[in-house]
Amino acid sequence: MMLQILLAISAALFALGLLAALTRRNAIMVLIGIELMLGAGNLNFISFWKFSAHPETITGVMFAIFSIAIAAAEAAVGLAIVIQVHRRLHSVDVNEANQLKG
Amino acid sequence: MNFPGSGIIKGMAVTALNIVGSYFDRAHAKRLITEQYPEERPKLAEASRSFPFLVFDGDDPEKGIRCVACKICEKECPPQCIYIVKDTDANGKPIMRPKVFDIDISVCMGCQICVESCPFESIRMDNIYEVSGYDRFAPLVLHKPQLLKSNAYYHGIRPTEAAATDARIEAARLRKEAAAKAAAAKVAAAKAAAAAKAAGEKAAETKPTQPE
Amino acid sequence: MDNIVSIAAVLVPLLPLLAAGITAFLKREQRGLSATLVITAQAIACATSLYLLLVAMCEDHGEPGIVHQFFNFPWLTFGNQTLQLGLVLDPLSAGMAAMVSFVSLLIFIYSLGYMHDDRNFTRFFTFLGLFSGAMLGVVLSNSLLLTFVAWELVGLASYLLIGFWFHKHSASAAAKKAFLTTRVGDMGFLIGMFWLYKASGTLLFYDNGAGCLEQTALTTLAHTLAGGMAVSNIIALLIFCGAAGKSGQFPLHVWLPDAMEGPTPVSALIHAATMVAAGVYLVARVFPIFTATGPHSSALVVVACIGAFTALFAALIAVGQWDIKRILAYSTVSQLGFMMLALGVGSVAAAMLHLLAHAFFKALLFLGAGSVIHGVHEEQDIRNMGGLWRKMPTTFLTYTVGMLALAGFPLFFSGFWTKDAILHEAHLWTVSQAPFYMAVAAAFLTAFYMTRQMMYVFFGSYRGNAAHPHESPAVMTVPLVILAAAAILMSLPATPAWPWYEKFLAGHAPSFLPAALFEPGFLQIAATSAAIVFFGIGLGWLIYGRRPLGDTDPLQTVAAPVFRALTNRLYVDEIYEATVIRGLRVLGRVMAWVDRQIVAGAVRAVAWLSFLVSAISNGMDRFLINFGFDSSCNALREYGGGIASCEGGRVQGYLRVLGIGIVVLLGLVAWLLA
Amino acid sequence: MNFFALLKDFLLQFLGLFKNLETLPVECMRLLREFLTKLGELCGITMPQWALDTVSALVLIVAILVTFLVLFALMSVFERKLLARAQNRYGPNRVGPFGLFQPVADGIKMLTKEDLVPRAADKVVHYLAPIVMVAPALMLPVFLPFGRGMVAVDLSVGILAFFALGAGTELAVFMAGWASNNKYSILGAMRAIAQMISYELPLVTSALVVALVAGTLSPTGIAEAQSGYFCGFLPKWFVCTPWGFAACVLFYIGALSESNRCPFDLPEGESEIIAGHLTEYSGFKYAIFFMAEYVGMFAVNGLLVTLFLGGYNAPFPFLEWVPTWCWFFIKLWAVALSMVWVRTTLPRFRIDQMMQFAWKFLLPMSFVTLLAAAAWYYAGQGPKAWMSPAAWSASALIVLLSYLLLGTFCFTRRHSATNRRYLFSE
Amino acid sequence: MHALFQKIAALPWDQLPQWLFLIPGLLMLLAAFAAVCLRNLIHSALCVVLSFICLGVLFMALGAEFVGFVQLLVYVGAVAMLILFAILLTPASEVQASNNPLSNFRLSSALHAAAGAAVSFLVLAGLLAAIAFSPRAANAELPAQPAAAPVALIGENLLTYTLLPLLGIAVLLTAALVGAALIAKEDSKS
Repeated sequence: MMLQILLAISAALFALGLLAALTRRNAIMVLIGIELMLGAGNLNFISFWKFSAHPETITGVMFAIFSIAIAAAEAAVGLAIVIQVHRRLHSVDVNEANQLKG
Repeated sequence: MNFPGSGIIKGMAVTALNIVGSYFDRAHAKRLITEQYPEERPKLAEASRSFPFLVFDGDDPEKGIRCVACKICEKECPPQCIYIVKDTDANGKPIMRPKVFDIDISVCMGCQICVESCPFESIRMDNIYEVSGYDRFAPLVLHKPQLLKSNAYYHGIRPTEAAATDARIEAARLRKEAAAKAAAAKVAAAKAAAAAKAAGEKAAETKPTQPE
Repeated sequence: MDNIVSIAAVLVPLLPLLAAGITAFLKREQRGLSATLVITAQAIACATSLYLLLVAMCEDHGEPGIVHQFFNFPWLTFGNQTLQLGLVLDPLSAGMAAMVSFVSLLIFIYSLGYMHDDRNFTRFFTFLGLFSGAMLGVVLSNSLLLTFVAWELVGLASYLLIGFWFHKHSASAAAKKAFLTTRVGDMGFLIGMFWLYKASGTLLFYDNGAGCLEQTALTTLAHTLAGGMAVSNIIALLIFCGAAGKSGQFPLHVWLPDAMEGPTPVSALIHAATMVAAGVYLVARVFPIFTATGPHSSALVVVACIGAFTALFAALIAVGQWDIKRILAYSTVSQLGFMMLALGVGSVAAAMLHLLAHAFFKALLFLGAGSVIHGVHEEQDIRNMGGLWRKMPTTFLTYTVGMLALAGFPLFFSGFWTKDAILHEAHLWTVSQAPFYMAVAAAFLTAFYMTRQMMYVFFGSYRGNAAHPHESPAVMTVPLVILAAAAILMSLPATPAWPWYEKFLAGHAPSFLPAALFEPGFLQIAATSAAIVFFGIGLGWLIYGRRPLGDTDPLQTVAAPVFRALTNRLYVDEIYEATVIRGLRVLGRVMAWVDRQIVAGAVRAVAWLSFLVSAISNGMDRFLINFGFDSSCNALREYGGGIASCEGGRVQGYLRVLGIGIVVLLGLVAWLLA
Repeated sequence: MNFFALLKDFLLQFLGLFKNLETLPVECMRLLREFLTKLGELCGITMPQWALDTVSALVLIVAILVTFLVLFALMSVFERKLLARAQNRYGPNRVGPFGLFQPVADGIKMLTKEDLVPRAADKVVHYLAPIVMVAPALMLPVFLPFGRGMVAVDLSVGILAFFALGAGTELAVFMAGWASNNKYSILGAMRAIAQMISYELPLVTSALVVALVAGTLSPTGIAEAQSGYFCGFLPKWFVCTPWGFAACVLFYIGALSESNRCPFDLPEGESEIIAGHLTEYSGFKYAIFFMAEYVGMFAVNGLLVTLFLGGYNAPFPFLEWVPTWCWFFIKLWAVALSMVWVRTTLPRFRIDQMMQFAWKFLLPMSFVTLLAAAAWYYAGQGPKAWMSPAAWSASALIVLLSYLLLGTFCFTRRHSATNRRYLFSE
Repeated sequence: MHALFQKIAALPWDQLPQWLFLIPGLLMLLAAFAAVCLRNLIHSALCVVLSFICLGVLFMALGAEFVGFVQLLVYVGAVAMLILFAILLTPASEVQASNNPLSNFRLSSALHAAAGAAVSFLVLAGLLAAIAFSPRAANAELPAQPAAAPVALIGENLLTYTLLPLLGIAVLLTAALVGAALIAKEDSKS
C-alpha cells in the first residue's frame, strides 16, 4: 500500500512536470517541468530501493545521486541556452525559437 | 618580515593593542578619552557662555534684584528675545523693578550685547547647556524666577568677572556713599549755613545781610 | 638500479630539457630568467651526474668486473613486441656524463659573457639546454633506439646552434651542410639499428642477459652470416657510419670546420668537447658488437685505418689554415681520428681517456680562442693578431696550457699521457704498423701547427686593425682557468703509474704501479713521442718564432703549391662538389624531366579521360536522371507538405507526442503482461 | 503516589544531578523522559515512544533556541563594546549593569517600530523572506555536538546537512531583494548571492579536508577524532596540523563571508547600496534578519570549532575537569569575538577584489589543503601521522609553498580598476 | 474526559511515523501544482523550490538522508538560484502579460494548453492505472531490515562499482560548467 502511494505521488509529480513542460510557453518553465519530472524519477528510485528485497545494495540511492548530478548539469546548460536564446530573439517563448524547423 | 598577509597581522595587532590597552587605561590618558557625560561633566572655561540670567544680591531674589526694568537690554537685543514689563506699586505707579522679565532662549543668540549694555550689572551670561524640554515653545521661554540667580552662583561660575563686577559695584557704592556723604555734608553745611544764616538773619535783624 | 639512482639518472637529461622547454616560451626580453633557468638546471644536472659517478665508483661488487646498472621501461607495444627504452649507469656512461655536464656547465657560464650583447640571448640558452639534455640522453641511454633519438636531437641542436646567426649566409649554409653530412652517416646508423633489431630482437644494451651487448645476443650476431661476413661486423660498420658522421671521420669530416660559423661557445661545447665525441662514445658503447668476432675483427680494422688516416689528414690541413677556429677544428678532427684509432686497435680505455682529456683541453682552447676573438673585436684571422700575450695574460697562460696539452708536452699535461697510451696501443697492434706511423706523424704535425698558431696569435707584434685588444671579463676567464686546471689534472688518472680510469672502466680496483712507467715498451714510446713533440715545437719555433710574421706563411715560400693545397683543405670540398653534388644535380634534373614529361603526361591523360567521362555522365544526369528526380521531388513536396505541418518546430508538440507515446507504451506493456 | 510526590521526587533527583556538571544536560533529558513516563503511568496510560520523542525534541528546540538567542543578544552588546574599545570609546554602558540589557532595549525598540511594506512590493514574498531566512539559521545548531554525547540530531551526514540547510539563506536573500521591488535591494541581493556561492566553495572544500582525514561526515565523529593528546599534552586538534591550520583559516574566511561579516559585508555596504536586500525592511522583520545572521554566524562558528578546534575537547589534560560543553561554548565565544576583532581591523573589500580573492586565492588554496591533508594521511600512514615527521614536513611544505606562491601571485599584483564592466550580479 | 483520552491513546499511534511521509509528499504536489498554475514566474520558481525541498524531506523520510541532503544542496542551493537568475536575466513577456490575462487570450493558446493538459492527464491516468493494477507494487513489503544508506557505504560504492560513472559525471559536470559559461557569455561583438 505504502509503495503504491509513493508511486502515485511520484506519478502525479511527473504529470505536473509534464503539464508545465507542455502548457507553459516560457522556456524556463519548460525546464522547471523537466526538473520536476527528474525529481519524480528520483522518487521512484528511492521508493523502489526502500521496498527492494536487498536494500543493502544501495543501487537506487546511487542512481538517484547520479541523476541529481546530471539534472544539475542539465539545468546549467539549459538555462545558459535559454539566456542565449533570449539574447538573440528577445523572447523566451519556446515556440519562437523555431528557426531550425523544416 | 614581509610575506603575503603580514599586513593583516600587523593591523590585527594594532587593534588588539587598543582593545586590551583600553581596559588598562584608567587615567584616560591615551585611549579612553570619552567623558562619561551625565556623571562626568566637562570643565567649562570661565569665559564660556550660553544664555543671559539676572543677578540678585543677598538671599531674597525679589529684594536683591539688581534690574531696574530700564529696558535698555530689550531695546539693544538684536534678535529681540527679551521682554520686560515694569512693575507697579499698589497705586499703579511704576517702580524700578521688572514685573515680567522673559528671555526666549530659542531665539537668543548669546551675543552678550544685553550684558554690555546693562548699566546696573544686572544681566549676565550663564553657562548652562542642558536646556532641552518636551515642547518647542513653553520650556524654552525662561521667566523671571528661572532667570534670577544669586550673586554667589555668579561667583561660582566665573569668579574673576564676578569679583570685578562686585568691585565695580562696591566702588560705585563707595563713590555714591562718598557723594552722598558729600551731599549730606553739603546739606549739613547748607543746613549749617542756613542755620547760620537764620542765626545771621536773626543777627541780621540786628546786622545787615552779607552775600554768600 | 635502485629507485634513487634511477630517478637521478632520469633527472640528468630531463632537467636541461625541461629548462629548455620552459625558456622556449619566454620572451626575448627575459634574458636573466632564461639564463638562470638553464644554468641552474645544468648545475643540478651536473651535481646529479657527479653523484652518479660516485655511485658508479662506489658500486660494491664482490668480484672484479663491470657493473651495468640499468633502468628499463616499456615505450611502445605493437603486436606482441614491446619496444623498451632505458637508462644505463656503468663506468663508461658515468664518466662521460660527468664530463659532459661539467664542461657544459662551464661553457654555459662562459656564454653569459660571450653572448651578452646578442639579441637572441634567450633563444641561445634554449638551444644550449636542448643540446645538453639530448647529449646527456645519448650518454646515459640504455637503448640504441633512445640513443638514436637523442642523437638526432643533438644533431638538431647542433644545426640550430651552427645556424644561430642565420642571417649570415655562411652560417646558414654551414648549418645545412652539417645537418646533411651527418644525415648521410645517420642513414647507416639507422639501417644498422634496424638490422640489429632484426638480428637480435632487442635494442636494449643491457637487460639482465637479454640485451644486445650481452653474451647471448653477441654470440648470435657473431654466428649469423650475411654475404660472407658476420652480421655483427656489418652492423658495427653501419653504426660506425653514424659515428663517423658525427665525429667527422675522413669522408664525412667536411662539415666540422664549417661548423665554426656558430658562436664560439658552441664550437667549444658541441664541436670540440662533447657532440663530436659522441661518435667515439657510441663506438665505445657498442664496442662488444665490434669485438663479437674477436679482437681483430674486420670492423675494427676499418675503424683503426680510418681513424689513423683522419688523424694525419686533418693535421696536415690544419697546418695550412689561417682562421684560428678552423685550425682548432681540424685539430679536433685529427684528435677524433686518434680516438678512433685507439678504438680500432682495441683499447676503449685509451680512447675514452683521450676523449675526456681532449674535451677539457679542447674546450679550453676554443674558449681561449673565443676570448681572443672577443678581445680583438670579432677578428678570426690569425694574420691580424699577434703579440697578444701582453694584452691578455690570463687568456695567454691558459691557452698555453691547452696548447701544450694538445701538443702532448711531456709529463705535466694530460694530452701527453693519453696520446702516449694511444701510440702505445697502436704500436702493440698486431695487424699492421701503418696506423702507428701515421699517428706518430700526426702527433708531430699537431705540435707543429699548434706552435704555429701560438706564434701567430700571441707572439710577435700586433698586426690587427682593431684598436686596443683587451682581456675578457671574469665570467669568461674563470671557466678558462678551471678548464686549464682540469687539463693538467686529467693527467693524474691517465698515467700508467696509476691507471685509475682504465681499471675503473674494466671494473678493477686501481693500483699504484710506478714500475709501469719504466717498462721498456712504454718508455720507448714515451721517449719517441716526447722527442716528436719537442721536434714539432722546435721546428715551429724555428720557422715562425724567429722573425716577424707577415701575410705570407714562411712555408709558402718553401713549397707554395703544397701549402695552397693545404689552405684549400686538400680540395675535398671541391671533389665532393665535382662528384657527389654534381651527380645528384644531374640525377635531380633527370628526375625532374621524368616527372614533367612522363608522369605529368600520364596525369594529364587521366584528367582528360575523366573530363570526358564526366561530360557524358553530365548529359545523362541532366536529361535522364534530373527529370525523374525533379518530378519525384515535386511529388514528395506535395505529399510532404501534409506531414510537415506536424513538424512545426514546436518543441511542445513533440513533447505531446512523446507523452502520448508513453501512454501507448504503457498500454502495450499492460496488454502484453495481461 | 500522587502527582506532587512524583514532582518532589524528581525535583530532588534533578538537584542531585548538579553533582556532575559534565553530564548535567544529558541527564536532564533522561530525567525528563522518565518523568513523562511516570506521569503517564500515573494517568494510567503508557506513553508512546513518539510522544516522548516529540516532547524531548520540543524541549531541546527550546533549549537550543534560548541558548542561541541569548548568545545573539550577548554578542550584539559585546560586539559593540569591543568595537568601541578598539576605537577608544566605551560602547554601550547605560542600560543595566555594564550595558548588558542593551539588547533588551534594542528589541523593544525594534518591536515597537512601524513595520513598513513598500506599496510596489510583492507582499507575500516580502513577508516570507525573513521567515525563510531565520528558519534554516535556527535549524543549523542542532547538528553541532555541544559536549560529549550532547548533540540534538546525531546525523551521519551532519556536515552535509549543515551545508544543505545553509544553502536556504541564499533563497531568502533573493526573496527579500526581489520582493522589495527596489533596485538597491535587488542589486544587494545579487551581490550577496554571488558572494555566498563563491565563498561556499572554499568553505565546503575546507570542511571536506577534515572529513577526508577524520573519515566521517558526522560532527560527533569528527569531534571525537580530535580527542586525545600527542606528545602527552598537546591537543590533537586539527588546527594544530599544517593542513588543518590552513583549512581552518580558509574556513574562517569563508565563515566571515557567509555570515556577511566585515570585511565581507558588501551586501549591506551602506556606503554603496544603502543596506542591500534589507533596504526595505524595518522593525521586527529587520531584527529577524539580523537575528538570522547572528545565529547563522554562531552556527558556522560552532562548526568551525567542531571541525578544527577540537570541538568540545579540553586543550590540555589538566583542564579536563571543566565540563566539555563549557569548552565548546568557550571556544565558540572566542571565535565569535575574534570575528569582532577582525571587523574592527579590516576595511571592506571592493566587489571585484572580493570575487577575485574567492576564486583566485581561496579556492585553489583549499584544493591545496586537500592535497596537503592527503599527503599527511599517506605520509603518516593514517592515524599515526601525528607522530610522523614525514607527514608534518610534507604537509607543511605543500601548504607553505603554495601559500607563498599563490599569495605572492594574488596579493602583490596591482589590479587596475580600468576597463571593468559591472555585471548584473555585482 | 479520561475515557476520551484513553480512546485517543488507543489509536494505532505506533504506525504514525511511517505515514508521516505523506505530509511532505502532498505538500510537494501542492507546490508543484501551484508552480504550474501561477502566472508570475518568480512565484512559480519559488513554489518549485518549495516542492524540491519537500522532495528532499521525502527522501529523508524514506531513509535516504544522504540523497535528501544532496537534493537540498543541489536543488535549493544551486539549481534554484540558476533558475531565479535566469528569470531575472530574461525579462519575459509573460510577467508583464500577467497584469491582464484577458487581453492576451487567444484561442490557439487555449487550445495549446488544453492539449497539453489532456496529454498529461492521459499520462497520469496511465501511470496510476499501471500502479494500481501492478500486483508487485500492491504486494510490496518493507524489508525486514529497514533500508538505510550509510554514507560510508555510498562512498565505497562510488569509488568501486560506480567509479566509471563517477568519472563520467565528473567530465560531464566540467563540460557543463564550461559549456554553460561559454553559451551564456556575451558575444564580444555586442
